[in-house]
Amino acid sequence: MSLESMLIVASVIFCVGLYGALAQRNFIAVLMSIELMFNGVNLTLVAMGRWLAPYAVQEQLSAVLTGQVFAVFVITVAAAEIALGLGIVFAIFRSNESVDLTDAASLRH
Amino acid sequence: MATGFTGLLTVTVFLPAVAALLLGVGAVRGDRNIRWFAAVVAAADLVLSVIVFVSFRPGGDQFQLVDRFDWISVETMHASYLLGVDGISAPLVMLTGLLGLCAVFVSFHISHRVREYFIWLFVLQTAVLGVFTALDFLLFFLFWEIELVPMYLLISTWGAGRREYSAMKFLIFTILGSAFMLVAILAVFVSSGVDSFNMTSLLEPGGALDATRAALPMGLLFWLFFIAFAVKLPTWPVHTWLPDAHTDAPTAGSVMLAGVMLKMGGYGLLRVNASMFPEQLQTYALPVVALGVISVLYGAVVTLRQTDLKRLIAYSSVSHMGLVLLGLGSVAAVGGALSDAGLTGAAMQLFTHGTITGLLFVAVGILYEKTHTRHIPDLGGLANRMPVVATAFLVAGAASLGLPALSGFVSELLVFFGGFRAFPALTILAVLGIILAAGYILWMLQRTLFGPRPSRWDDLSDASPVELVPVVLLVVSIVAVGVYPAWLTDVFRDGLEPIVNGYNAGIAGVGR
Amino acid sequence: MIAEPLVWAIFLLPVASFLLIGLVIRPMGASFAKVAGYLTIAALGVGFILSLWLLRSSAYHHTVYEFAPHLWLDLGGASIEMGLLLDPLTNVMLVVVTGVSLMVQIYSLGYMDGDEGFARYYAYMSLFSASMIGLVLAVNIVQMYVFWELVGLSSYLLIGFWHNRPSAAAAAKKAFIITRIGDVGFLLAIIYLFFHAEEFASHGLNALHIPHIWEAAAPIAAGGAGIVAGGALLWLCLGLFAGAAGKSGQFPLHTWLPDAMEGPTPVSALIHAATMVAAGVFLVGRFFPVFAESQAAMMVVALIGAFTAVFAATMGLAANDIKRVMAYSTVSQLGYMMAALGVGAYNAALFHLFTHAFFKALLFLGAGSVNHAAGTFNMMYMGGLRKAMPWTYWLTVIGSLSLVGIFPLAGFWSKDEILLESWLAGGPVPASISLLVFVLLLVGVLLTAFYTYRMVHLTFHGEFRGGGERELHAATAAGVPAPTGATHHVHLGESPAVMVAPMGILGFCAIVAGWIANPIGVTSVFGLIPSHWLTEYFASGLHDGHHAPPFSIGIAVISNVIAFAGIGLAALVYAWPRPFVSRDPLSGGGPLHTLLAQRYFMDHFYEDVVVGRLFYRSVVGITDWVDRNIIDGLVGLTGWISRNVGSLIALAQNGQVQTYPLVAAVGGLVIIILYLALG
Amino acid sequence: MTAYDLFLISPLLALAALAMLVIVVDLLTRRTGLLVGVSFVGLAAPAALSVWQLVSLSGSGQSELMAEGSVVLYTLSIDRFALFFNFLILAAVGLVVLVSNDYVRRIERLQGEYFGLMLLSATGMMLMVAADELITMYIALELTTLPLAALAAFLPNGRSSEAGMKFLIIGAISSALMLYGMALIYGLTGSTRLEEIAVALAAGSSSGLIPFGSMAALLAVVLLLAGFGFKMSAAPFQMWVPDVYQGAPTPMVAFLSVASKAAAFALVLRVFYIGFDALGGDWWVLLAGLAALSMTIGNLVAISQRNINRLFGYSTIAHAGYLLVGVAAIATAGGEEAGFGPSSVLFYLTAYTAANLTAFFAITCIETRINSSEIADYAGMLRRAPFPAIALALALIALIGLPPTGVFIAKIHIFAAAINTGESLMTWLVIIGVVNSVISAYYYLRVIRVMFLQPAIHTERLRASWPVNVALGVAALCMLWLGVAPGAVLDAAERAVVVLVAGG
Amino acid sequence: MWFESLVFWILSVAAIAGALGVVLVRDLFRSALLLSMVFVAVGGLFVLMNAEFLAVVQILIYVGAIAVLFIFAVMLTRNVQQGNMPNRLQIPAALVATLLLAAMIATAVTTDWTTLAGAGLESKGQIAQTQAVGIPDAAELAGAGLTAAEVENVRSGGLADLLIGDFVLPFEAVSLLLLAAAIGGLALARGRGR
Repeated sequence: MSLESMLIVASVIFCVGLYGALAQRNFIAVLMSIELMFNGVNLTLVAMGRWLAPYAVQEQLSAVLTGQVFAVFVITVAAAEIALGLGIVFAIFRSNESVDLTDAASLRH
Repeated sequence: MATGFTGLLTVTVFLPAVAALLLGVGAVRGDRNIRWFAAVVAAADLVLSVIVFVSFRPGGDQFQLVDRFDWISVETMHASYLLGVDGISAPLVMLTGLLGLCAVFVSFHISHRVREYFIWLFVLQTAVLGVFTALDFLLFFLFWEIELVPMYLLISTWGAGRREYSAMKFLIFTILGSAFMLVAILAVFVSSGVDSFNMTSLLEPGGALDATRAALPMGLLFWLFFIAFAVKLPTWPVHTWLPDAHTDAPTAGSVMLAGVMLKMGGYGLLRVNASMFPEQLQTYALPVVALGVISVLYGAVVTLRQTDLKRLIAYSSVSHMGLVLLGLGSVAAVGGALSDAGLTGAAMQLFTHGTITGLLFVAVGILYEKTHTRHIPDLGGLANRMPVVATAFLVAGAASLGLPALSGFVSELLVFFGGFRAFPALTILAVLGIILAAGYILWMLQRTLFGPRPSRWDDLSDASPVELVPVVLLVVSIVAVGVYPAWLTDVFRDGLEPIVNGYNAGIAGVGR
Repeated sequence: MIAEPLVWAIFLLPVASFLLIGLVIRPMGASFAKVAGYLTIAALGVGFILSLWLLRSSAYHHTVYEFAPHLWLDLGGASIEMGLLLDPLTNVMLVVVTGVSLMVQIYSLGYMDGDEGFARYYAYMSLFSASMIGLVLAVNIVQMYVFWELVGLSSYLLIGFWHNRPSAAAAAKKAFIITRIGDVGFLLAIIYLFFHAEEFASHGLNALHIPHIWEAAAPIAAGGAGIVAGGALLWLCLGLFAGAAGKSGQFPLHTWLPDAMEGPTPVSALIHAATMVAAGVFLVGRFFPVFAESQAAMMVVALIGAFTAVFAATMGLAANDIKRVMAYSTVSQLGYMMAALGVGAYNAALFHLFTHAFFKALLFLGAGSVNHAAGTFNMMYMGGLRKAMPWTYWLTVIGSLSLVGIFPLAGFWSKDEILLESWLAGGPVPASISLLVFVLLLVGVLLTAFYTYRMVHLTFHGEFRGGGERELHAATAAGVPAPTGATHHVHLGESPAVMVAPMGILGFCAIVAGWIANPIGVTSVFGLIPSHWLTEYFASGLHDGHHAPPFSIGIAVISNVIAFAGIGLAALVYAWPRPFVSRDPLSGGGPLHTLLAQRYFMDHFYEDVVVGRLFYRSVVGITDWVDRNIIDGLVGLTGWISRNVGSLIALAQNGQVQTYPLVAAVGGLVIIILYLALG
Repeated sequence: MTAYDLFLISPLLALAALAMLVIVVDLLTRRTGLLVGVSFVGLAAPAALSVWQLVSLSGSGQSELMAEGSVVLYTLSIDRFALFFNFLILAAVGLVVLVSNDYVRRIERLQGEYFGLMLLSATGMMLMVAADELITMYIALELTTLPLAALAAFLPNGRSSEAGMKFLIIGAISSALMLYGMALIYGLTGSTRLEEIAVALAAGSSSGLIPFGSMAALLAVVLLLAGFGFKMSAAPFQMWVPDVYQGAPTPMVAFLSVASKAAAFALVLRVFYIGFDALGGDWWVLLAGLAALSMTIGNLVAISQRNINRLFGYSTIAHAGYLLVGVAAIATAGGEEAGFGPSSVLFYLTAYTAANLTAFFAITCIETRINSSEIADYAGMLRRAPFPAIALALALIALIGLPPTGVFIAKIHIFAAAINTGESLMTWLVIIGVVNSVISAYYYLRVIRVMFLQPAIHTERLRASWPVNVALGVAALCMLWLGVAPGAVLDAAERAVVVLVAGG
Repeated sequence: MWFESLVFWILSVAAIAGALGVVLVRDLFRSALLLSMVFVAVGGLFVLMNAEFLAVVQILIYVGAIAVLFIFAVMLTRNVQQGNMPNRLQIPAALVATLLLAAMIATAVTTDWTTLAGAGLESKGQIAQTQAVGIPDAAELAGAGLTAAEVENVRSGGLADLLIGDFVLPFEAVSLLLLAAAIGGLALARGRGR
């Protein structure tokens, strides 16, 4: 369970999320994929923080947890984005009776 | 370095702009009043510009009537509002005033959006005057750019034919040229010892800009500037905007375009390329002159084919402006007291061509007002229907083909004098151009003024008194220069003296 | 003695009258037109008196007036000055110009009477006289060039005076452009001189000051500066000669002169016979010291001159337009003068220029008077005018005989001296060349005599053949445009006194100008005038002006015999045994006649082949095509490309939201890859 | 949390409070005029507080406000740089509020939310320009983006919703990428504070094998750029711009195009000039490349546009390119010239803000009346709405970079900075830049031509309420003033960027 | 140690598998369920890295979020079974994702992460410097010469202190953010202008 392995796991989740965000039709599915990306980031952050613990301990204590703090904020912001996202989902749904992103392409060229 | 604040130039330059502002806010109402208001303002500006010319003292400081204050003065950038005239610019200022008045008078017949028309005309005049008087690169470039928009609108609004295409073409060409100039100006700016846009300090001998600290190779700078000015001049092969712009512009537009705006190119060549890059100019004299001679012959040859009066004059301008390059290149043969013949010729050519082509366009404008055609085959035999216009055509044509006692001859002769010292063979080629000039001018006169007159021109009226004003003004100026040119050449030579001395000393301006 | 202002007055008076007429009288309208005439005549009259005074005071006190020139244009190194060069050549030319001009102006009062452009005519005439006087007075080569071009302009204006005639407008243009071609040579010569300005200055000379140019050309041995010599000198001379040839209609630049007859006849008399065309000769004479230093140049001048003398005369044989005949004879006579200069007969050449001015002007005025009566210039429709207009007839005969060079008329003396000097071959050119010239000139005499008789006969003898009336009918019948000068009003009768009187005066000169001005052996006019006065006077203008050779009976007899032979020949063809009726016997001459009538097809060659096909259609056409399609085409192409590249990129903007981050991600990856690849 | 901390963040608090106040006011009374009035006048508070901060800053000789035991300074730095942008943002939001006066009337309800969200977004921007710590930056970025996303979708039509959706999704994805980059930076340097990052990188970036010293740094920089590029609307992260500009409410677009762009550039300047100072040699090339790409794509595509908002979308991309030229012009020499590049960016942003606001305000005036943003419908505008038409024309001339407008000076200054670096690559970049401005002239002038030359389809005059006209006039005057007398702002810009280049 | 590794492997496999499921499964229900599984697994990994508090936050917030997502998925998707269809960008998207993954893995592997962490060792060499990311127990930390308070702080994570301490500003800002999101979301959901 080395740092690298943790980072790799994180990046896999992140990239899977990216793929989903790019390749899904359903707005909600895209939102879910974006959540995956955020989880990947969080994993990285926490891993980094943990890995830096000894150094941080020496330097100043707070930094040990900087990674976790960051993760907390990411989670919160993600929640906020979901909230707004759902609002827009409604808007989209109201205007063209579907949450399929491929239908919402009136603005182009 | 020039300092002080006389105010005369500032007034001269900005009087038209102020007038434009007054028109803009509607201080003057009614087309007729606007016309006469414009006439009065233009006349006042002519008087001012003449005062500028007269109060310039050859032999005094290099730059006189200086107006200066710091404009931008921050760590990274120093630019000043710096106006001043030297022997090169003083006559051109007067020329601008003169043609400005003519432009107004030939525009009296304009009845479509009169107010806007004169606003743009005045903005244009201020811009051109600014270019000739600005001694700070930033200011120079500012005026240089300002002039684009009014000209664009003049052509595209009050023009004829494919006016929008021509206007856009004119604009794109010029902006492209000035884009190159901008790069060069910036390079000069960042490499100038004084770290400023001040031309006068750049012009000081042993000057501010030295090749070692130049952001770009001096040669490249030279060519960047050259392209910008060559487009304006215009030089083959970047001339194609001129015929279109001329053909479709309103008369006043053509007058200003050919009369003063082409001169901005020549002025720039003298002020920048010849003054600040003497060694480069000498190094590249051959290509420069070659371009000039090509323009002379090519322009003349193509002119022979034109059937539209304005197009014809436009191409003849290409041909005549080529002589400016020839005169410029004459510095390749430096040394001796005669080095300034070519440069003086080039400078003179700017002035004389301004008046001559101005007169030609005025005449064409009047003609077009009466006949509503510029297609030469449709015309003919107009001489005894409209003797005044015919006389104008004759004088301008004769001057344009370099007939002595008219202004064109002097400048051409000087250019040839200078050019022959440097490039005999090319100069001889250029001299052959005057035969072609005789060819197309006489052909034009023959087809428009002489020969049998189509019956539909039987009841043409001659120029009205209002139209007479510009004709008289320009004819007088053409003859005055032709009969006794010294009053003009002495001023020009005074302005060119530093350059020439520099060449004679083997070092000049900033091109160390 | 004479003061400088007075000399300038000779030049400035016509200028003044030009300005007055142009700016004041013309705008006032036709009612005041007559004033223009009187004004011009007054100006020239005063000028004439002044120039006589100048000549007299210069000749009798044997003084050469030298007034310091005035600075016109300062070029730092060399300066262009305007001044007076009052050497014998100038002084005599002044008298000729003002004198002939005066006569012509008076004559024009009658001839141009009632023409709508009366004032304009006199304005142009004043302009011309002024320019011509200025040309003669010039001390600076640039100054000379200035007026050189101005006479060209006034010639242009006057040839195209009746500018509603396409032929007139075309002729004017042709005249200007062809002379311009020659002028380029002149201009290049000037530029070349300026090229040496510093060298001149080092000798304390001004490269553009004519006397200095003489000095510079003279070899050091001869006390000159020897700045220009050898090949350079030759080119200089050729440049100058090109200018001269253009103006004086020397081969191959002669084609404009016959067409120039489109102008009013007095114009032809003054400009295209007496004065302007002689300017070429004047130019070469002016720079004779320079030419004299280059044998090659002299040979060119001599041969071209002699050839032109014959060549033009042959074309004179086949011309039917009386003015064209005279035009060819003018070209031919100018050829005599050039040839004379070529063989070094400076005095003789100028002497001939002097006499020729009178009798040729007279002849043209005669033609004008004839046209006034017959309403045409075409000799085929004249004939029998002798009875109708005796004065004109006799004066024309005098002029003709003088032209042919019959003893003792003016033409004889000058032509005789030319022949004599070329025979003696004392000039700089090799004797062989000189003799060749002599032979050619004799041939010229024969031809001159022939066509002159033909002209007189067809015009005045025989029966009247209907004049302009008939001609116009014929033209309409043949469906060709009305020929120039042909009018319907034909009133056979003598012209008014105002026209005849000047002719009379000129006629008198044509008789006496020879032996009074330049008597041989004995002094004339009760010993007032020494022998060879005029030529000696001319010679005094040169440093090494050589004296005129003694009169040679032999040459005189030969030339007269040949002249009479020519007349006799012509009489055999036209008068006796079969008098001329309507068809020119020579036109049976087949191709030869066609060749002559078509002026050796040179106009055709110049205008259709060289200008039309080669230049206009090929060079101009191709260049124009390039300009429109290639150079301007590139501009269009650039715009097209930038526009379409834009819309191409816009295609990626397909509205699918996820495309956008995809592109962004790809961009990011590309950046990374580039970094890793390029380091 | 000391009182001084409150003083430090007082402008932010004031602005946030104002946002909530507006919403409350909207709940109490539905009067647009009142809302506009409250929001506009209320802006005086944050402005005044910023002035106070500026005064006390210049009072203390330091480069930024300091205090013992202050906690917010861990994540914040109140310096001239931040304050410069504070004023810029406040001015922009103020004018946009004014100009919304007519526009918001098409949203009968929720006008309070409209203004509230705008003010909240402005709060985020002000936080963003002051933040010197990654977490705070991230939060600020989101606080800027989310309200704008909401506003983009605010109009009751499909296009608006679509614009909002695109803005949200793309924003989310790019911020996720950026987050990963931040995580890497944190892992590599052990801190999220720029100063410490700089120190660590300076110590760490030894191996010259990989650019930026290590793969992590490289990836981090690229991913960060993905996030910032989205906000800067720089290629290749620009593709959302035209669509959002076309679909979203025009005043919001005006705000988006200037304020959020400015904030983003502030962010970039801070992060790269302070955080990645040690890596300067590596990243300026990257930025130069993006600059060239943005300019070219923006201008070329703009040529073929027929909708004016879309046109401005592309034009803003192009201008992001010009701005990046300034960012990339990192002074190799240091010393007096060091601040040349960044200061030129600041001035350009100011000038661009004035010009672009003028343009969008004019567009708003016209669009509010004719309900169309197709260029074709602008025919004869000079007759129908002289004031907006002339203002728009001036703005277009400015955006070409012609005098007498601020952008003219700004362009010269920014290009001068580029050439001043002495790098031949930068000189070429400048040449690309000037050629691009030539291309831009083509499509900008097309609009002027339509307005001035083509005959109007309808002839009735278009009138706007006085607040709109005032906003338009002020913006236009600023635009011209910056062209005639740029000295003051240039000076301010130079002093603002000292904190970036103090290191040298 | 082997136990930690085992747990780590199980959790990571679960997380990755779940993530793949989320994006590949056609049925929106299932993908949502899988997403929650990913969250739980990630939470487990947090615990494994002694971020218990964070793990709790993760579970709590995301469970709520997922619940909401469920509702919307049901409400707004016509055919939930086929609700999770891919668009035409699969291949490029996959390509990009793979390349980026490669870059990230390369980063993780090639970068010398010890530059800083290692820097700490000289002074506090007592900490067993392993390549492991595991729970440092009390003894380990005490051995590092930390005071009891510090040890406590490190172990039980004084997140709260930080959130109202150094990071108070983002903390306040994030509250604004939530407010903005709420306002925006409500405004949009409530239907504008009608």
